Amino acid sequence: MEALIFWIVAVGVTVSAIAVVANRNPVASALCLATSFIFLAIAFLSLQAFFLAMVQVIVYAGAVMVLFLFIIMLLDLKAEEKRSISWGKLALLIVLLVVPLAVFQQIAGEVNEETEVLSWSENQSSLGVKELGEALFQEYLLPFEATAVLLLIATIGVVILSQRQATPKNHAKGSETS
Amino acid sequence: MNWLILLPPLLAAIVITLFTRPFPKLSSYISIAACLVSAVGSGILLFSDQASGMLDWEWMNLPGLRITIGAMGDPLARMMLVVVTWVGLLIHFFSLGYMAKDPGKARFFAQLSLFMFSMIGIVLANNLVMMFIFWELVGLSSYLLIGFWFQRPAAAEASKKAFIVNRVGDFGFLLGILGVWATFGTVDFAELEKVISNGVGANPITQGGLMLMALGLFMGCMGKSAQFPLHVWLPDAMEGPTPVSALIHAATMVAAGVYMLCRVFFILDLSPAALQVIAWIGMGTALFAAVIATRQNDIKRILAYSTLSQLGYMVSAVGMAGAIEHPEYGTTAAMYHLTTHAFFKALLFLGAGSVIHSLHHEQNIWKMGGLIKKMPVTGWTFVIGTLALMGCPYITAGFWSKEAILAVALEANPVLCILGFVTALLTSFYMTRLVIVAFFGQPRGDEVEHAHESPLVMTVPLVLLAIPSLIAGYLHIDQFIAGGKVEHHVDFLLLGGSFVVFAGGLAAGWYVYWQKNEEPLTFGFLKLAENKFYFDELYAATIVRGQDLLAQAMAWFDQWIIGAVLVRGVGATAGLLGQCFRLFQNGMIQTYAWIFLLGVLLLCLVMGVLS
Amino acid sequence: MNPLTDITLAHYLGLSAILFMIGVTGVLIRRNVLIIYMCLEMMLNAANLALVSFDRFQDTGGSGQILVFFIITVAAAEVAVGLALIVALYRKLQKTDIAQLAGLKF
Amino acid sequence: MSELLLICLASPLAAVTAIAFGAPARKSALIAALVSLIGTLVLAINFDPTASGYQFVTETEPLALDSFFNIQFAVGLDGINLPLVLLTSVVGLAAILAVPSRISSEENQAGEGGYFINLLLILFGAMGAFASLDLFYLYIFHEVALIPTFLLMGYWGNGDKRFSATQLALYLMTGSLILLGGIFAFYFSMPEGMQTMDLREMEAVMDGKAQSAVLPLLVVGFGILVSLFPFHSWAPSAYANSPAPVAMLHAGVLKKFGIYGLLRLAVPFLPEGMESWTNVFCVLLLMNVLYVGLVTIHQKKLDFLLGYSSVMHMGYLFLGLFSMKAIGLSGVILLMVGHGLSTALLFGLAGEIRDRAGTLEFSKLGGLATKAPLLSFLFIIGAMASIGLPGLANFSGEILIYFGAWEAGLYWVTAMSVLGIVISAVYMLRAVRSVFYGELSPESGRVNDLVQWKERIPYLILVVGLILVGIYPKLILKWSETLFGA
Amino acid sequence: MNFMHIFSSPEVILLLTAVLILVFESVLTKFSDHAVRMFAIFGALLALGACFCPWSGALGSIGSSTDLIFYEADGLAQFFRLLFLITVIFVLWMTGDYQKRFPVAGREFCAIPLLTTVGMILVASAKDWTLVFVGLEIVTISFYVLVAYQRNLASSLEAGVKYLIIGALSTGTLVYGIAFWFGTTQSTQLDALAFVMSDDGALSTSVLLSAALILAGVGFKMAAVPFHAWAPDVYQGAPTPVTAYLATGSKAVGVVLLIRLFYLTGLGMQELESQVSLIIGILAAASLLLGGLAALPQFNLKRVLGYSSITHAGFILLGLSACWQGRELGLEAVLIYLVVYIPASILVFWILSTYADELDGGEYSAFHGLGKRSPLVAFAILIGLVSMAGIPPLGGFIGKFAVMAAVWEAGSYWLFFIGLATAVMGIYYYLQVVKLMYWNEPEEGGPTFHLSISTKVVIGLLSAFLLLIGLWPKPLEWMVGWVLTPS
Repeated sequence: MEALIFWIVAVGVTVSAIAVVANRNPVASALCLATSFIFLAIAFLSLQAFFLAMVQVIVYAGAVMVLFLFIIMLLDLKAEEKRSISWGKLALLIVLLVVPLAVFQQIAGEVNEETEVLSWSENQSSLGVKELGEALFQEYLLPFEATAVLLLIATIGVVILSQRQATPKNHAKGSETS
Repeated sequence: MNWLILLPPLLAAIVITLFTRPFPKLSSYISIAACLVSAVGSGILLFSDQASGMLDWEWMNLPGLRITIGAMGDPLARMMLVVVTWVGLLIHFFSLGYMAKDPGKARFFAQLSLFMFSMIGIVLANNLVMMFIFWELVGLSSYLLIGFWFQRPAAAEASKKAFIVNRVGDFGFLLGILGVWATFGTVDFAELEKVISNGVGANPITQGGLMLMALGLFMGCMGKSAQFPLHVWLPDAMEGPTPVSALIHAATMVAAGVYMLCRVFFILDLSPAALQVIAWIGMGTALFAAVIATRQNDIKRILAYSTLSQLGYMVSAVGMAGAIEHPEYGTTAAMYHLTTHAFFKALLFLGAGSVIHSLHHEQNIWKMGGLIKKMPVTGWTFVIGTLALMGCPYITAGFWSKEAILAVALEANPVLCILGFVTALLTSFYMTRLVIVAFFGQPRGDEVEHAHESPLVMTVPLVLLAIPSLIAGYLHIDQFIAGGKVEHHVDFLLLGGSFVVFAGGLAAGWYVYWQKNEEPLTFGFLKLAENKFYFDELYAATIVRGQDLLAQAMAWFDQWIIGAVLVRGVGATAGLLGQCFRLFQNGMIQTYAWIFLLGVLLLCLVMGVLS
Repeated sequence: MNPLTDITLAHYLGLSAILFMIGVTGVLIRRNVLIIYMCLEMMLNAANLALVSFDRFQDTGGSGQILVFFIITVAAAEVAVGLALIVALYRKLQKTDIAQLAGLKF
Repeated sequence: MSELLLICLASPLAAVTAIAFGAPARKSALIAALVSLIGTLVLAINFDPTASGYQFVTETEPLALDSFFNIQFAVGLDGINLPLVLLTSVVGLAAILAVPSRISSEENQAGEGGYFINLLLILFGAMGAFASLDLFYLYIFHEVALIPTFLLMGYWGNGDKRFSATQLALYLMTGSLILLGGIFAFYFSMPEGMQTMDLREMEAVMDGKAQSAVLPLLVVGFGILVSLFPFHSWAPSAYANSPAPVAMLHAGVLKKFGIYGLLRLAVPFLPEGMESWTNVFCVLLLMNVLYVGLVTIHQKKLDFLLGYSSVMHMGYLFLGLFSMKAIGLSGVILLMVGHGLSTALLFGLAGEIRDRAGTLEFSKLGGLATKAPLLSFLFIIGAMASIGLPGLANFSGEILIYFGAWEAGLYWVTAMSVLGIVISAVYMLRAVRSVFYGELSPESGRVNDLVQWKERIPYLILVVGLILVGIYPKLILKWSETLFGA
Repeated sequence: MNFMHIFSSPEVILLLTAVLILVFESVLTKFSDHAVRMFAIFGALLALGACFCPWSGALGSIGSSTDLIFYEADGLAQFFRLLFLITVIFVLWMTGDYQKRFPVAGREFCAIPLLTTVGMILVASAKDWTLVFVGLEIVTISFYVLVAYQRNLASSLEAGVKYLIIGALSTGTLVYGIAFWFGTTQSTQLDALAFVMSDDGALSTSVLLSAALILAGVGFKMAAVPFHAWAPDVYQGAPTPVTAYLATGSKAVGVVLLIRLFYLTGLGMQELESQVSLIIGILAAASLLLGGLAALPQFNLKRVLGYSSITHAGFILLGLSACWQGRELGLEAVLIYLVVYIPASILVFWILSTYADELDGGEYSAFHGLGKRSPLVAFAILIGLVSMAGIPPLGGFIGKFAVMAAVWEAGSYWLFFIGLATAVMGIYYYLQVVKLMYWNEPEEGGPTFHLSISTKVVIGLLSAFLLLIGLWPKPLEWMVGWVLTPS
């Protein structure tokens, strides 16, 4: 069962991710991204991270993807035009992709020596909402509160950046006195 | 005492330069007064006990090297001192007349005083470095005085040439001094003599080293006394005012080389080979210059070559001294001839000056003629001088001193002796030519018609110089120099030879030139002599040109290889590389992402992630 | 151990690596700034997957999941700001093709 | 007394501040230079040549952290740097007095301040570099002078001034940075616990191998600053194209810093290193004398000729250093002073000629001695000093260097560099011949003599210095007598 | 947990100031820009004061942690937060004149740097990856906003997008690196690696991979080659005060993180240390050469400063590469370098931002004859650039001196000579501007320079600092001693 779920997830994530890159239509890309996020959520589930799976669905597949789609619609983006392939870049890209695979092989060897096979039956002390909440609000309170600052900045930033072009004030007037 | 002799001319030079330059008359009097003080001082010194009242002044004192400005009081120095100061004094007087109307009179006298100071310094020098110091200083004053009329290109070139050629000699001289110092551990003459007589040098040295050292010292003499092959500057130096030629380039400075050789003879004596070289070079120069002198037309140049020739005699005498039984005879002969030569050559130059002065700077003998009637005093004193130079037997000083040298030559090397006689013959010939063409016969040219005798201030020194030119032979100068050790013995071979060459030269000259208006002898070899054997041209084509070409090549190398290729090349390469690196910054985000990710990849690789 | 049936940490890490590389590929070859941004999110998700799997297979007390929680939060904020920036860019220049965005160069 | 040294050092800085706040530039600069000169003269009179070590020392507290070199500000004088400090103040005064007319002109009231500020900064840097007893400050002070030199050269210079100034700055900085490496190498090669930047505490404790490793860096670093072949190409064009007072200060004073540094560091503490590298550097210094000498002969302009000639003379100084003998080293000190004075004199006068005639090309000049006798007289004195004529300061230095090198057994090197006296005579006399002798050219006709006393004084000061040291070198030698005791 | 202490800790003071500004901006609009800015500066000053309170690290007590340490105000943190606060004060100050010229900038422009500084301080004091990450992202995201702040300028927006994409890319690599760090140490604590390493000395692939990926993330912040590519464009396009903050604060964040990760927590894990030293040495060399060379043919001062900031990153890395096997000189050198580099940078950027119009955005053509047109302005640029070039007696030299000494002591002679070459190149391109200012004649009818009091004060303050510290570096010694003495 563990294996089956993993392989479904693996194929799903990979295919939809490739589709994101390969699709020329932004809307299609966005939808494929959403799909891959959902598959990832399933992967989280298979790793017994239930709360994170929910968060993944809500935040990513929900909020973030909607945001993306909304922007795509707002900007009324058309499909990208076909371009000729730069062979040099492609070769570089292949190198760029092959080397990490080799690295990965080494890491796989290392980690498999130390860890066991995935099994759901094992009673893994999984992190429930309660534990997570406790950790966040007690041990991790400081970073958590720091996140508030981050969100504040994000809010201000979005407001500033998406304001309509502010009417430039008179140059000569200098500092405003309204 | 030594300071009393040494310093007055310097003070005069300084005072004139700083204060009295606007007042030429006053300046000249100051200069003469200074010279007079020195002359009187040296006169007193001559007759006083030696070395009394000499004060050394320590110039430098470093471990292993102590240099003083001191004084030697031996007869050699005292004799030379008298010659220098008294001849100098007379020439000072003569200059009063000769330079009377020159706008640079004050400058002239300042430089003359500077020269007197330097020359006295050489004579007094009690160590090699002091000698070198004043050696350079006479070079400077000679340079300044030759270039006295610096507006004339010829004078400017001549002064430059004189200085540079002298510098070449100084180069060797300095190396010689260094060698002496390194070998014997001192530069002081007295100490050197002690060390050498004890036979211990501070450092071991090979015979070859000794020879190099001796030749180095000789090279100094070669420059200053204009010995072959560094003789080229002296004839050109005649561009200077005639009193300068008389004083510096005839009587005193050029003789300094000989004086120096006598002074360091005890060092030279260590290397017979070097002495051989000196002897041959000296005699060679004597002959060579005599040949050239027969074909010159400029009165001063003839005298200049004759000076060269006589200096060759003296140098050769020193060189030959190594090969005879009593080496001091050689040096004494050289000094003896130096002394007499100083008198009669100064006389001849001053006579020439007097002529030139009255002919408004006409120097070509073929444009003179019959001057003996216009300028009797000048003419007859000139004749006396000429006789002395030709070595007119018994009645002139030149005869005795030349005899002394020839005697040395006879003992040392018969070939050299024969060459000496040939030179004497030639001397006799060209001096006869000079006198006959310039002073006898018909006046040739307007200038001569209007010539008149020079003023008293010029003629009196002529007369005063003529006296010792005649009688100096009877003053036992050589005895004095050698400390009474010279024995005279009459060698009839020598006497006869001298008679023959004197008379032969006179007769030949008379026969060829009497009543001639232009040069009668015109065959090929003489052409060569007329052009001084093309030495100037040779040097111009080889050394000067070679040096210029080398300099040009080096300058090219410096500008283009080092300056452009290396230095600017580095800069240009950096700029080019910068341009290349800039190209990556093409503004495309994707390029930046590529750079970033390839960077990550490389980082992983370098880090050894893939072990 | 059968790699097909016995699922290990390496499997999950491999999946995460593949996802990461696909994201990298997207960043490198796509020109639409929005798609690039999506691919960047994909890379973050790959990291999340790796963290969660490390957390599952090792005894970490759940701190990995907490880290993921922070990452998701931050990513969301980043997306918001990034999209706002892209909108502002589009408003000004009517462009989303980054190849045309090379006013500052060399 | 030690405060006096600080005052001498600080007075240029004080003047800079004063000028920056609006004090009359020329007067302030003059006062500062005078204060320095008088101060250093008083110090020189009170200097006790028999005492060992440094005198008039002022120092700050050493820093607490060992790991950071124990930098400490300390100034003091001994027989080596006293002459140089004195030289600095003399040449400094002359340089400040010798203002080119276009700078002191009426329409340049504003620029004058900047000019004097920079000039004073050069003076300050040079003075500090020579007086400092800590390597760090020694280095820093030398660099202080760099930017002012650069600015003055590029703004007030002539010809290809900007390129020359840039080249100077880059070249000298490269040299300084290599020198920095040398200083680090020097510091870290000393055994643990003996590491110090303080000149007073250094001891010759390094082993031979380390010495030979450290030495080339120091020599190349300092060598670039001194224009050692083949790192000389910055110097001629920089000196030729800079305004005269800058060339006076830089060629006359600042350039000596490299030699001074080697005299301070390499000679006492790296003797074995010196010995093992003698051959290599002897070749380089011979190139300085002979090769650069020949290049000098080929120059067609007076300023470039002087520039190359000043490069050439550096070869002698290196020869003296590598002799490692008391005589040679004394000669180095003397020649540094002599060369400083004579170079400053020559550059200053060349500047005067350029200001008046508008050119320094030999082909356009000639016969100046008729039109400007005093100027010519002074120039010829300078030229004669430069070619090593006795009675002027350079001679005593040069001859001691030859003696020292000969004593050290460097026979061939000495012989070849003595050839330099011929080469230098050739080019110097050619220059004198073309500029001062001969017939008056139209350009030369524009040249007036130094009529006013304020024009004459700077050069007279230098001439007096040249003659004084030339006639009585003990004046300077007695200070360093105890230093190189046998 | 003492609430008073927490509320008076510097981070919270900054946060409150920012919030107050935002609140008042929306509620009470009658305050002038100037007043708002003064308030922001006041807040930053207050925070600066608060750093010296004994309880300035009170944030560390937040959260009932058992064995996890999130926050510690040790010497290093203290040093960097002072640095950040002083920097932000100057940045805010220079914003004033900038705002007059580009009035689109609202008052948020004053609030965001304060929040950025909160993030920086958190990074400087953090001991746990969660806090590090959040802090870093605070910095990064706020810079997205700041760089693109001038939305009416295409260049600013373009710079913003470039910064955004490359920034997000670096976040991606960083997070992936953190994941593997976590995988190895099984903890989010920074110093956990040391324990793991001391257990078994072998370097696993995942440690190396994570180190490489994290270095990439940090390298982006520092603008070190090859993660530098954004820097020149963004420096040129961003509003000048933001560029100033990027060149100083943002770079310092990278530095402090690097020190924390590999040099303080990692002391003792020699294997990794030497590996990291080598790699940092290579990065340093690349940054030095590329930055130095590419800056040579430039004609815009802001862009030159972009390239030169790459070389400064290189010098800092040079110092870090020298501290292995317990050598502290490199670390000291880096701190000194920052202390002298930042004021010089601020000085130049101050001029560039205050006279953005007059100087035409840093185009070289605007510098002709500046020495005559406005001596003081030219003097300020001179001092700033010469100090950055590392020419004595200005402070910049002390930094270079220390770094080079450290490199030499560590025996990396090749790095020394690369640093040397770069320094020479630096002199060339910095002096390029100096030449224009002093050697060229001013053009007729050029703009006049109005010197405000604050400009005069800043020029006086910073140039005096640079001069004094160059001639008398002793205070730097004190500072370094105080920072690195273990409390």
